[in-house]
Amino acid sequence: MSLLLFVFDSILLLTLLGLATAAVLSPEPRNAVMLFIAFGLWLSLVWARLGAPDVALAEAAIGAGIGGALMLAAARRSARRDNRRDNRRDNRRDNRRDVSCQDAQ
Amino acid sequence: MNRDLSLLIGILVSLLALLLIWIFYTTLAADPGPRLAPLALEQLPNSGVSHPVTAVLLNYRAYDTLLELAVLLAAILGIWSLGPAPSGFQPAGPALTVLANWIVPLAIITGGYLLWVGGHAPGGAFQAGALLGSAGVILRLAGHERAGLPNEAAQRWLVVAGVGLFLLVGLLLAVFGAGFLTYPKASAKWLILLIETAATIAIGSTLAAAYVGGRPPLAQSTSAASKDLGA
Amino acid sequence: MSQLLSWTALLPGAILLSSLIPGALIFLLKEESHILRSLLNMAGAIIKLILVAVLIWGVYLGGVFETRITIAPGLDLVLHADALSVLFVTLSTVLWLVTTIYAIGYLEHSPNRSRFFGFFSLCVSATVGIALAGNLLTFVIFYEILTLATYPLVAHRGTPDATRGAKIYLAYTMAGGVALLIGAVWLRSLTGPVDFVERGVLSAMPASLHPQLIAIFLFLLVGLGVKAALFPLHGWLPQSMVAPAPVSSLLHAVAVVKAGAFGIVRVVYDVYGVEFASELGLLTILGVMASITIVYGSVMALTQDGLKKRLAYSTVSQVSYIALGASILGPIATIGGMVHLVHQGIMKITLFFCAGNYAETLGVHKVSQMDGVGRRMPWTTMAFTVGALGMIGIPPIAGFVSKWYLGLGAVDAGQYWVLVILAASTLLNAGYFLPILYKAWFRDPPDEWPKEHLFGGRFETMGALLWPPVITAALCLIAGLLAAAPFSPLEWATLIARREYAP
Amino acid sequence: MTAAFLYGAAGLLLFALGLWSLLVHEPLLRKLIAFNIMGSGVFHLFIAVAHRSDGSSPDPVPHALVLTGIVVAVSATALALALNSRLEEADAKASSSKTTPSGAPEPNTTARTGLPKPSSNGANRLRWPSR
Amino acid sequence: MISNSLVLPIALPLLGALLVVALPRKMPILGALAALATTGSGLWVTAQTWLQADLGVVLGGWGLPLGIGLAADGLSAAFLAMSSLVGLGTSIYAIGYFAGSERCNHFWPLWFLLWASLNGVFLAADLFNLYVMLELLGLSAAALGALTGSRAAVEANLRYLLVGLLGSITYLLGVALLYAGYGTLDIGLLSERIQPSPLAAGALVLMVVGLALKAALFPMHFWLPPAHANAPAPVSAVLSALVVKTAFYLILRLWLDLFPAELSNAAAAFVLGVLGAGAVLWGSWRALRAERLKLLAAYSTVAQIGYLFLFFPLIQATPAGIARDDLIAACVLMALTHGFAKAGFFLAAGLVQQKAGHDRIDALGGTAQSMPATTFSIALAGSALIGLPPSGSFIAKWVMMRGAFEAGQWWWLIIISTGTLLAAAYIFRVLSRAFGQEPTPQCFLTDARAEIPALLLAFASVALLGLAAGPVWSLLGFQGAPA
Repeated sequence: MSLLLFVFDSILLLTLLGLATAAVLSPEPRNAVMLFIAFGLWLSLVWARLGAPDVALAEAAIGAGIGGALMLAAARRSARRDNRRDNRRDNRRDNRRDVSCQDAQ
Repeated sequence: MNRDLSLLIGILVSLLALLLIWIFYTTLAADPGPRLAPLALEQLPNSGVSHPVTAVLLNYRAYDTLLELAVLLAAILGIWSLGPAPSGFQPAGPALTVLANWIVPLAIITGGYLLWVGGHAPGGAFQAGALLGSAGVILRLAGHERAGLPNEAAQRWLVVAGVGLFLLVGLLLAVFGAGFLTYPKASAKWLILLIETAATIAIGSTLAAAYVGGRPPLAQSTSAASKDLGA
Repeated sequence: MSQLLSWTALLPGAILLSSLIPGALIFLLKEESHILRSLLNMAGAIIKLILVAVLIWGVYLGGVFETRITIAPGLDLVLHADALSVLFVTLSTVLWLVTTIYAIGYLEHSPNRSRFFGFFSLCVSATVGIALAGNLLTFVIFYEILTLATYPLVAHRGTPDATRGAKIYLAYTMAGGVALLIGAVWLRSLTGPVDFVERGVLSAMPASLHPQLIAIFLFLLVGLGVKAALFPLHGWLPQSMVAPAPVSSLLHAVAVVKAGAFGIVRVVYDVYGVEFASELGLLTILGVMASITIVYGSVMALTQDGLKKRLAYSTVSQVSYIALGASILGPIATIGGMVHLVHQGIMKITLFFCAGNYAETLGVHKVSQMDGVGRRMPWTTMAFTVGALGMIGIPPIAGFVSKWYLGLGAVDAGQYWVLVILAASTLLNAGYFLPILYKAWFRDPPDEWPKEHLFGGRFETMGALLWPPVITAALCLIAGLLAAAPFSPLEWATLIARREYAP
Repeated sequence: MTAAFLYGAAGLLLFALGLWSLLVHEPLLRKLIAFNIMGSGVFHLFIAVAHRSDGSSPDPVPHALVLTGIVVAVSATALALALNSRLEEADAKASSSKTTPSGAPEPNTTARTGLPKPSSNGANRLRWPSR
Repeated sequence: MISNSLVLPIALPLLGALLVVALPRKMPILGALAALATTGSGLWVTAQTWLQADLGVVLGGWGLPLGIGLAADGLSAAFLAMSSLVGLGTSIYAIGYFAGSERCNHFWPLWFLLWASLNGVFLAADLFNLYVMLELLGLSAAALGALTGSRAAVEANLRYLLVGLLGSITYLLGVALLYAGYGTLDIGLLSERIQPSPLAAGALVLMVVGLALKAALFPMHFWLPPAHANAPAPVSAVLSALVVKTAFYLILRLWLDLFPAELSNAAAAFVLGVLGAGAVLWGSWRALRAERLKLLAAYSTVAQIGYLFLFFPLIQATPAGIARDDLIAACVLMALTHGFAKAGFFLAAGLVQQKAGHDRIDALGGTAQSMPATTFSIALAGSALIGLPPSGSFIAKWVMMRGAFEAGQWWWLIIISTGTLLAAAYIFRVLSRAFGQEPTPQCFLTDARAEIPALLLAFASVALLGLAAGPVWSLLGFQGAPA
């Protein structure tokens, strides 16, 4: 096994594992999905290297593409729900403050 | 998730990984044999297609692909059974609309090309279907309520087309031909192409409908000009 | 399948079905179709009586009657009629007919009668199944079905304490069922399919297995002892007196309790063989438990004010006479035990019928309320007296015959302590029956009864309630007086004993 | 140290990483990412096994299997996301309808299962019932 | 023609699903027709296997290593018959249950996909094909379970979907390792090539753990009770009676056919036995304390699955011969009886819930007494679940206890006895409600179309399998011990 090929393979795999670990560890959902899409694309690259072009194409199109899009939409929807609930909690806290100061007068 | 429990699970899982890697090592050391490759390539001439993966996918293990389309159907039926689609995204700004006008037809043409090229080069129903699906996603992002899909009744036929045609071909061959999904050598190529076209349309519409994420509004509300998929 | 067509193979099955099919049909009947329901009941009872008569004649002539169904390879459902099973089948069939008449009268306006009579027929089918069982598997199957079928009857009234009584009944019988199952499977794994054969199957087993056989006997004894109401396992019987009178009379005096005693007799005589059992010392265990139960039952009966509770404890002690008879090595004691199976049945059912009459007609539930009951209801109390005296063992009535043979058997086997037990229990019986009789006949009745219910008509209560106890009381007298007649219970018991002991 | 083994080992490591994350992280989206990574790991193993270092064309059968696997994985993810959005809708409706200012969803039942106790952050917590 | 008959039990429900999706207006008629056709084809395959020899076909005509094989031997024919009959009963029940409600046009397509995958798993002979079938099963079952749309149902089924996916992926990893090592995916070929090696052991552990997760074996059962209790009645009947059985069937298939005896050794069997024992005790205990009827039935499923796994150490300890055949046949008999009984129990529980509006056990008195046919089918099904004599599970327990004695592993008896007593406790806790003082029901059947299927299914588990269990032995090709 030529040294150059081995170095290339190991870089390829290390990046792959790095992307996967990053996708798994990031707490913020949207970042995680972005990293997951990157992981999917990189994985299709690795599979192209292993001589599986149509599987690579499928992974890029379906795995990273459609799967990623679905997750991104879900992440955005839940994020939107969070800040809708946060500002609902804020304005509820505001009018509670108004009520309290009215009693105070 | 307190720290030490996740650490403990981490250690256990990494032990499992090392064990699996050792097993994998002993397996490869034993006989890195060619497995089914020579047999599949030798049967290629009378499978009706020249690309080995498409031959395996649509001829040798056609039954798997039929079931996999059924899995897709199950997923979309599950999504539809959960209720109406959540509200769509806000209508797209000018840049996205222009982009969509270019990208969507391009994706559809590439999908068609991929479908055709699958017979002799990497490509085929799934990749083509994925592209059509992504065209639907882009339309949905650009504000189109039903991601370019027709009304509810038509969507039901679209989603069912892939498995339906595949099954009908299989049953007809079972009754008249040599057996369930046993293509006669002469017409194998055309049968496979027919099945792949239906599968592409089905996969495309299913993925787009999945992205919409809910039951399409009933027939009477087709007010918006339904830009059909092929436009 | 051809052997099934010969009528000797069909008869046992037909006897079983003659109560199973009417039962199934009754379940589906509408509540208000009373006539059809009573018709079905009576038809089933009469057909069964005729079939049993034919069976008695066939077995007396030495014919072999066996229905064998293979429910799974290696597991056969066998209905085999031998002398012992005929004794129990006759008893349960005759008394089922009488009790059906009584039940139809007793439950005149009560709710859920389709359900009641459905399960009632199911119970009798299970009892007949137990009687006719040809191997241990069939016995266990029908033994458990009996539990299933009697639970709804005990809980029939739906009152909280009925449900509680049923729950206790279920706990005991389920635990007993599991113990019996373990014993039966253990035996099956040691010896292969266990068919009931006169003089027992296990005598040829190698000595190394003897400790296991003793352990198996203990498991079987616990399983059967629950239903036979042996001392520590009898708790359910007094509690299930909440059931309506026909249930407590037929089931808790005849069917369920006898199933346990009959099972003990089967195991001792037809599985182990009585000689082999005494060799292993099993008879002494059985004898001790039976004796304790006899004395304990009688002592507890003294303290009970409720009439049905007192009769229940008396049943606990009387049933153990059968076990006592089985535990004494010798044909005469065996005859005593066997014949008591029948006599105790007829006597106890008379007493429960009368108790039911008092409750239904006068609202009398407690012994203390029974002053002057004789004057108000002379016929019923006359029947009660015959039953009570029989229980004590006064000569002309059937009870005396079985106690006499038990005593003779004990003397013959040299076990004199049994005489002490018999004497003590006779005194205790007198202790709790004579005061009732004295109160009933010689005290003057209260000015008005707790809940009097005038039925009109010439007699003291409804015909259907009055005649059954009178008939069974007459049976007690006939069984006592004509003991030596050809087809009397005593003669039949001698026939069984002759076949059980090696010539 | 053939290429097949190197890639196969990477596949197994991906599987382990996904398994760890699935067991440890509570929000559904992270569980789905973990599940997809596990799936990719197994598919990667298939492709590594199919690859033949002596330059001849790789074995097409695992490629077809992986194609089917990818589509199955996506459909499962789509269904899971749809179920989860219904769950969030129900939670959002429940918390907005509550008049109490706290608005916090009802206390979680501690999960005594092998799976961890739900963490505090993130809206779409998946409560594991007490067994 | 014989080879095609194997495909019909899978193709017909799939066709039914397509028709029902495409033509939603004529849903009930199409549903009934497709259900009858599927049942007919399933029973036709069982009859062929029983009368003639085992069936086998390789689809596509490419011969074994390349093509996918379908096989129907005694074991799969028995389970296929169960899935056909329970499926038919549930379909008839569902026509009434979903009549008029808008949810019904979502039930039928998913139900037929589920039915196709059930028959597919029982007939498959290719490991990767089994993976796709298990996925189809998991997805359609999760989607069906969430049909009620309530929050609890959606959450329970989301968890069920995730656990199912984890199980399938682990199973797939096992398949990948086997393919890496032996180069084929067909069970028949693999069983010839496989030798005891770390690879085979690793693959066995992975596949069995994956399938045990889907079969809700004891420590991994937490997802089952909420998923089965919150699903609509016909769905929970199918989930408990059939879906959980497929995973058990696969473990039994791998244990008996695929993996050599050295691998499926005493230690592995003992682990399965202990987990089964845990399931029996924990499931029964939780069932006893469940407040809701359907939750009780779900925990009872966990317990009954435990009984099935108790068979493994016994089968492993008994040398090949009549005794071992009896144990395998008894294991299949218990699986079938539980299938029929649990389906009958859930259908009846669904009726009670529909009539009473809730299914809290303590407040069920009035309803139970007013519907004698439903309570009777609960009683019949309950006696089969406990294992009381007239039922098939009594015969299975009898053979199992005999096997335990002969194998000298008497400790399983304690588990079986405790399990039986606990089962009696929780079943009669429900039945005692039917003996209250409510008004007497006027006639036996209150709603014939719904009650007849439940009654027949429960009756089948008691009388049919209880008094005529011989066909199970002959179907599996065992001639059984002499009487």
